[in-house]
Amino acid sequence: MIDLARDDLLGIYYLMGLTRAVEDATREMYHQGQIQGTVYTARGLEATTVGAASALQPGDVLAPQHRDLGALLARGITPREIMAQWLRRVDAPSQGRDGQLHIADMATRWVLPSTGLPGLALPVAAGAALAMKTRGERHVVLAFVGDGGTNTGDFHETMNLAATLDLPLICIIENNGYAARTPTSSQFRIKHLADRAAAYGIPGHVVDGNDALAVYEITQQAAEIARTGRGPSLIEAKTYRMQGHSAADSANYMPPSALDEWRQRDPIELYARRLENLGLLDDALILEYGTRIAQAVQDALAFARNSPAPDPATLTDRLFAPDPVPPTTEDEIITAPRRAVEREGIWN
Amino acid sequence: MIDLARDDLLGIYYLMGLTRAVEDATREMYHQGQIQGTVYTARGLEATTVGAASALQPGDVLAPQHRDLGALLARGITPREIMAQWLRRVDAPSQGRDGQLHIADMATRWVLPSTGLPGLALPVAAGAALAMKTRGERHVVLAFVGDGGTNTGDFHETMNLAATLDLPLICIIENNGYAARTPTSSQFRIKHLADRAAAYGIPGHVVDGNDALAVYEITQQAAEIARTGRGPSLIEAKTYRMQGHSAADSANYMPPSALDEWRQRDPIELYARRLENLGLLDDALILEYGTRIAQAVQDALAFARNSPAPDPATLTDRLFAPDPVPPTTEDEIITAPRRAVEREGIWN
Amino acid sequence: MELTNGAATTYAQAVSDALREEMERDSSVILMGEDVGDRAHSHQAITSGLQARFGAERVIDMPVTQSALVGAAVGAAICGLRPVVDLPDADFLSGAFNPIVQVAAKMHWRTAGKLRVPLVIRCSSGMGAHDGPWHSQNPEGWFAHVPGLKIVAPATPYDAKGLLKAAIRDDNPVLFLEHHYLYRRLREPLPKEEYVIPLGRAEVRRFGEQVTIITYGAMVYHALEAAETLETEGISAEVLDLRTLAPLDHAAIAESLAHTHRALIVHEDTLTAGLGAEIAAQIAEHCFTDLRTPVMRLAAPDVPYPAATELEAAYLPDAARIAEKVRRVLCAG
Amino acid sequence: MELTNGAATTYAQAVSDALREEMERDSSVILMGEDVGDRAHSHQAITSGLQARFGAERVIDMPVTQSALVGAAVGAAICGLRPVVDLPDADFLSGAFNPIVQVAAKMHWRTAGKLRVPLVIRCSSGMGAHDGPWHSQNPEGWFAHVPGLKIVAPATPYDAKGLLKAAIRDDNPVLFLEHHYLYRRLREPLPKEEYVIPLGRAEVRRFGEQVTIITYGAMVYHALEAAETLETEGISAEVLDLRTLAPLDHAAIAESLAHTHRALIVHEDTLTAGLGAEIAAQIAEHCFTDLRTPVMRLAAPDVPYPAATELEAAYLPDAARIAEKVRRVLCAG
Ligand SMILES: Cc1ncc(C[n+]2csc(CCOP(=O)(O)OP(=O)(O)O)c2C)c(N)n1
Ligand SMILES: Cc1ncc(C[n+]2csc(CCOP(=O)(O)OP(=O)(O)O)c2C)c(N)n1
Ligand SMILES: [Mg+2]
Ligand SMILES: [Mg+2]
Repeated sequence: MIDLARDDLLGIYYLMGLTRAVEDATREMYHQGQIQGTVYTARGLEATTVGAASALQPGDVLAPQHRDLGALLARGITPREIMAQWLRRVDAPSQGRDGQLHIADMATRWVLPSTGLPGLALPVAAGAALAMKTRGERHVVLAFVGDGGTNTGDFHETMNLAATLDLPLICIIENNGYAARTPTSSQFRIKHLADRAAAYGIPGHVVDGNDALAVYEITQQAAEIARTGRGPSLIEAKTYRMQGHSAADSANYMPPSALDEWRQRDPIELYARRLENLGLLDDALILEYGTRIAQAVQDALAFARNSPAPDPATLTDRLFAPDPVPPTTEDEIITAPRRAVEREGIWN
Repeated sequence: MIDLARDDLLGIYYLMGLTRAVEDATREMYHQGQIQGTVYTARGLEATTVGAASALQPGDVLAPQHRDLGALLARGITPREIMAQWLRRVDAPSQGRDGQLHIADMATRWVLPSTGLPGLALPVAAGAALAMKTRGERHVVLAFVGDGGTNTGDFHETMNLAATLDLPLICIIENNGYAARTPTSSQFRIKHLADRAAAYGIPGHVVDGNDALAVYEITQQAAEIARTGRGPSLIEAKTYRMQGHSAADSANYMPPSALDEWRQRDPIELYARRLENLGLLDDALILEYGTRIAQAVQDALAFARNSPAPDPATLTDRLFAPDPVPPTTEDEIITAPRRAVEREGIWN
Repeated sequence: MELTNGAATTYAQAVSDALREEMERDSSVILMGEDVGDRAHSHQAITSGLQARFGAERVIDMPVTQSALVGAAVGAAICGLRPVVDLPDADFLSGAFNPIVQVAAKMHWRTAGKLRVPLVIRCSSGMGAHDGPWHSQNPEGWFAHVPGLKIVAPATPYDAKGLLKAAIRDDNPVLFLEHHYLYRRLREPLPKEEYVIPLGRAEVRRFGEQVTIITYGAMVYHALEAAETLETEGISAEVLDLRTLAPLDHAAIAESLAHTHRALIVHEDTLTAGLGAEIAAQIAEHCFTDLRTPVMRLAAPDVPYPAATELEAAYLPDAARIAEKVRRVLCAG
Repeated sequence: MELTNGAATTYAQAVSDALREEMERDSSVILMGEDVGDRAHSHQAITSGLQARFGAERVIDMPVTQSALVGAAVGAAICGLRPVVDLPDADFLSGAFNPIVQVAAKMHWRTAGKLRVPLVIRCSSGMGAHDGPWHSQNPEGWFAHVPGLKIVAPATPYDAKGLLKAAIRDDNPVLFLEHHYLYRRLREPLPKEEYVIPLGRAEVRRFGEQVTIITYGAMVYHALEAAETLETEGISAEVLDLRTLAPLDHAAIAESLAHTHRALIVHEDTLTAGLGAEIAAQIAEHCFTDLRTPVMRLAAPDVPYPAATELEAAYLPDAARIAEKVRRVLCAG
């Protein structure tokens, strides 16, 4: 079985549990009126987000979308940062300017920030992959997109561009059954979104999105292809959004039977059974992880609540990056010889 | 063999010849400095444009792109209109405001005008198909797109939308080997653009774009599917742009061997041989058509040259369509009771 | 004319009523959008019930798109339907910039009047979502410059209903900017009888003598509050609600300036090259002799829309800042 | 400083030289675009030879896209490259509105300065193509309103080179609007030594006393011609070339107005809510006491760019119309 050591396997377990606990706490805060705006969570998607992002190496870039907390945590973004971001405090990665999971760190954890517009993160991810290729680095970019997002023009343009230029890009489609309230049946006519790979001449895979190790493994394979200059892959993780679109969504349009069915296949439960079967997890360890996770969440909440609000006086700071150091001193900058421009007969 | 009578078969021959003659005359005028701006012609594409558009019935809509003169002529746009449009005269369909083959007539010939941006005509075409479906009409829309255009987001969004809503849309990809100076090998990784149909769950066909009857037949079949509510089709016509991108393009990047090869497969020659084999065409008839075509072109040129330039005083006319007849007379329009709006506590 | 007896109508309901009435009146009116059907639409439930009433052929759920939704609506409009496109957030107009600007707005002019595009794009704009840089933008600054587009921004339930009806009946593309913040916060009794408010006419919301506050949307209420405060200081401010942002009602602006001689323009959208610039430029050129003090603008600063409440409060004009700026207008010159 | 001996450089060549020199200086500078490689690029042959020199990894041919070309450049810029995107026509910016406005322009602010987007989008804008509504647009009216973007529009070969170098070295997204009409019509001798012109500074092209004509791009030459005509009538006009359109050089405008007391703003782009509106609004507010007559604007009328030569001539400002409008500025007030 795959190249993961015991600690790595348990690490995935921890991250999936942490993802769910952070999300549960976030929704609770939302329902208590402590969070402004829209809260997207992803109960049921933990295997996809954590499994895929665990296949990344240092220097590889993650381009998540709005629901990919698991991938952020796997990349090393901390619960403290997440909670401060939800509360829009000054210690949040975007210091209260931006919200949701729009978190950036290209210095040590290589995360591109998602935007509020589905699909638009994909060309940016491809550009990161282009930079790697241009510099001859053996890194890859892992981008997520939703089933809904695959219908956008940016998805198509990006996948075609990545394929044509052999960019090291892995695109994971989180097929979670819905785009907001629209079921997949009203979004496209095909059975497998992975079949869209045929439009670009790249490998397409369908994977059980509730099986963390299956997602890990296929991502790993795609990463190997990308790293060796053979271009992008498209992976469709079949999974289910076990909640409404946002924390404000009653989800009354989702059939209870489907919810029940998917609950039987809860990715965290499935993964725990698997680790138990491998003899890696037992009740004591489950309890221990539960405690560590609860502590991490409590610590994050306390951190975020203690963090001050951003200072309104800073509102207009840093619109632009500072001017580069002028390459020549001021008096070396010459002025155009005003009348030297040959413009005679210009209008004829 | 297909449902075309002798006259229809000869009509296609006439239209293909007329297309080439009008284009030749246009390029000549361009090189004599009589036409401003960019001139796109399509030597080699006559079978695709005329063949496909000949499958349309009255009330069906054509959505051509910049190079589809053959389809316009097949739809009944006259050489006079075309030439007046190239010269931007007041008798041109767009009265000198717009140029190129951007010609509109939704009253009797059902042509949507293309825009200067590849891909952008496709959603508009889908919208026309949506209107047909909404009104329960058994009409179809025939849209053209280039090999380059299939890489745009609008292509993808439109095909997916049309598939999902079962719209009566037929999309013909004119794979003519190039997007401007970019060969297909630098545009996408796949062999057949028709394979993109798999991304939408719709029929995809490859057809010899230099065989007018093959193009006619496959378009006809797709139209039948569309007319009976079974949605869109994607047809890739393999052909070759036997000239540069525009009349100004020296085409020095196009391999002479490829040009030679395709010249052997000139669509007009191929079709003439076919009609001859069927006993429908002989040298006398070829001469007769040649004369009629030459006369039509001369007549069009004379017409266009005699047409006045647009009057600059009309420049700002008709930006907006006139206000609709007010549904209530002026004094029936009441004024909001200014203070009645409950806005107490609005800012809390 | 009789007002409805008692039951006041919210801004959201007024929009909903206009849609229903126009769909009843004219079978060529259709709705298109993501989640526009009866799946408990989140967007203020404005289109709820319309699919059940008018069928899935006229209330059409669309897949997520960036450009094709609007592009398809343009095509349907050319072919004789009157599509109303539903975009939950005005921010998403950026993805449809191409079909709006390059196709819809140019169609009538470039075909020398042959084709018409009777299209309405409805979206909620402005503050209220508290969702940061992609969910509260005011898009009028992107589009006011585009010849061939009309832009409407109602401030009251009465106007929302009457202007939406006019927009649907108009044979041109219209951006209809509903205000997110006002959907459920305003109520007023609406006439039982049908009414339509012509596009292109501003409305004086409060008469005054010394300065005109020119604004629209939710800022109308801040301006009214500011005017009340200023009244206690003996300053008489007129509040002009533009209602239609393109084409602008220059006559109403000039008429007001002719007696107040001073102007402050207020908008939620950012300052530089925003709609206020055009109004100020018009005033500066055409009301020059009327003007006693410089025409000024109050708008959001030139940065993206912020997420944190504390930043948002600093970002948006409010009654206090409007009043303060009016005082500056009066002293200047 | 020594000027090149004799051989004058065209505007197109100046752009080309700037690209080559910057690519030599800094290996992180890359070019991306359709037909940007060595296949006899049609777009004024500006990038010709660069692929042979710097390789296909740094001069990258891209498939036709609407949004992804710019989106990908943003990603590459974030990762430390300095991409220069080549769009043959400024009109095509409309298809990339989303990545420019929603991604590139907001990135630095919204990440609180963590990420930078050192990106240049070069395109040819304005008259000269004679190709109607989609090949001669001036895009500054779409983008001047967008916080976080810089916009540059050089009028001379000297400026084109120096400003493009500054744009490439700038750590922010810059729209670089080359002027189609000027590519091959202007020549001037350029210094042999390297020079860089800082963004954000206007330049007085002609000194004058009674009125300032504020303009940029090809209109600079019409303005100069108008000023020459006016001189024969005893009217002394100053011509201010903005060079950078965002951020505007307010100081230079105010300085000029302080002695001329009158202003006419001229641009090729359409009038309403165009860049001229912002300039007029600024002047109206900040130069109020300096102004003797109303600030006026001369621009294209509010319709799409026309195809026919006769309509085009009526559409664009020219020296005669500028002179006429200056006379009106002088009489007004
Ligand atoms: C252009 C645009 N349309 C709609 C929305 C609203 N919206 C936000 S997330 C979302 C759903 C996208 O669905 P999918 O891609 O399947 O991702 P999921 O939310 O299921 O993870 C929608 C419609 C938006 N933000 N932007
Ligand atoms: C957004 C955009 N990019 C580039 C162009 C320039 N352009 C005009 S036609 C064309 C070629 C399109 O190629 P294809 O779709 O294959 O059509 P073809 O010209 O071969 O018929 C290009 C690149 C444009 N008009 N718009
Ligand atoms: Mg989904
Ligand atoms: Mg082609």
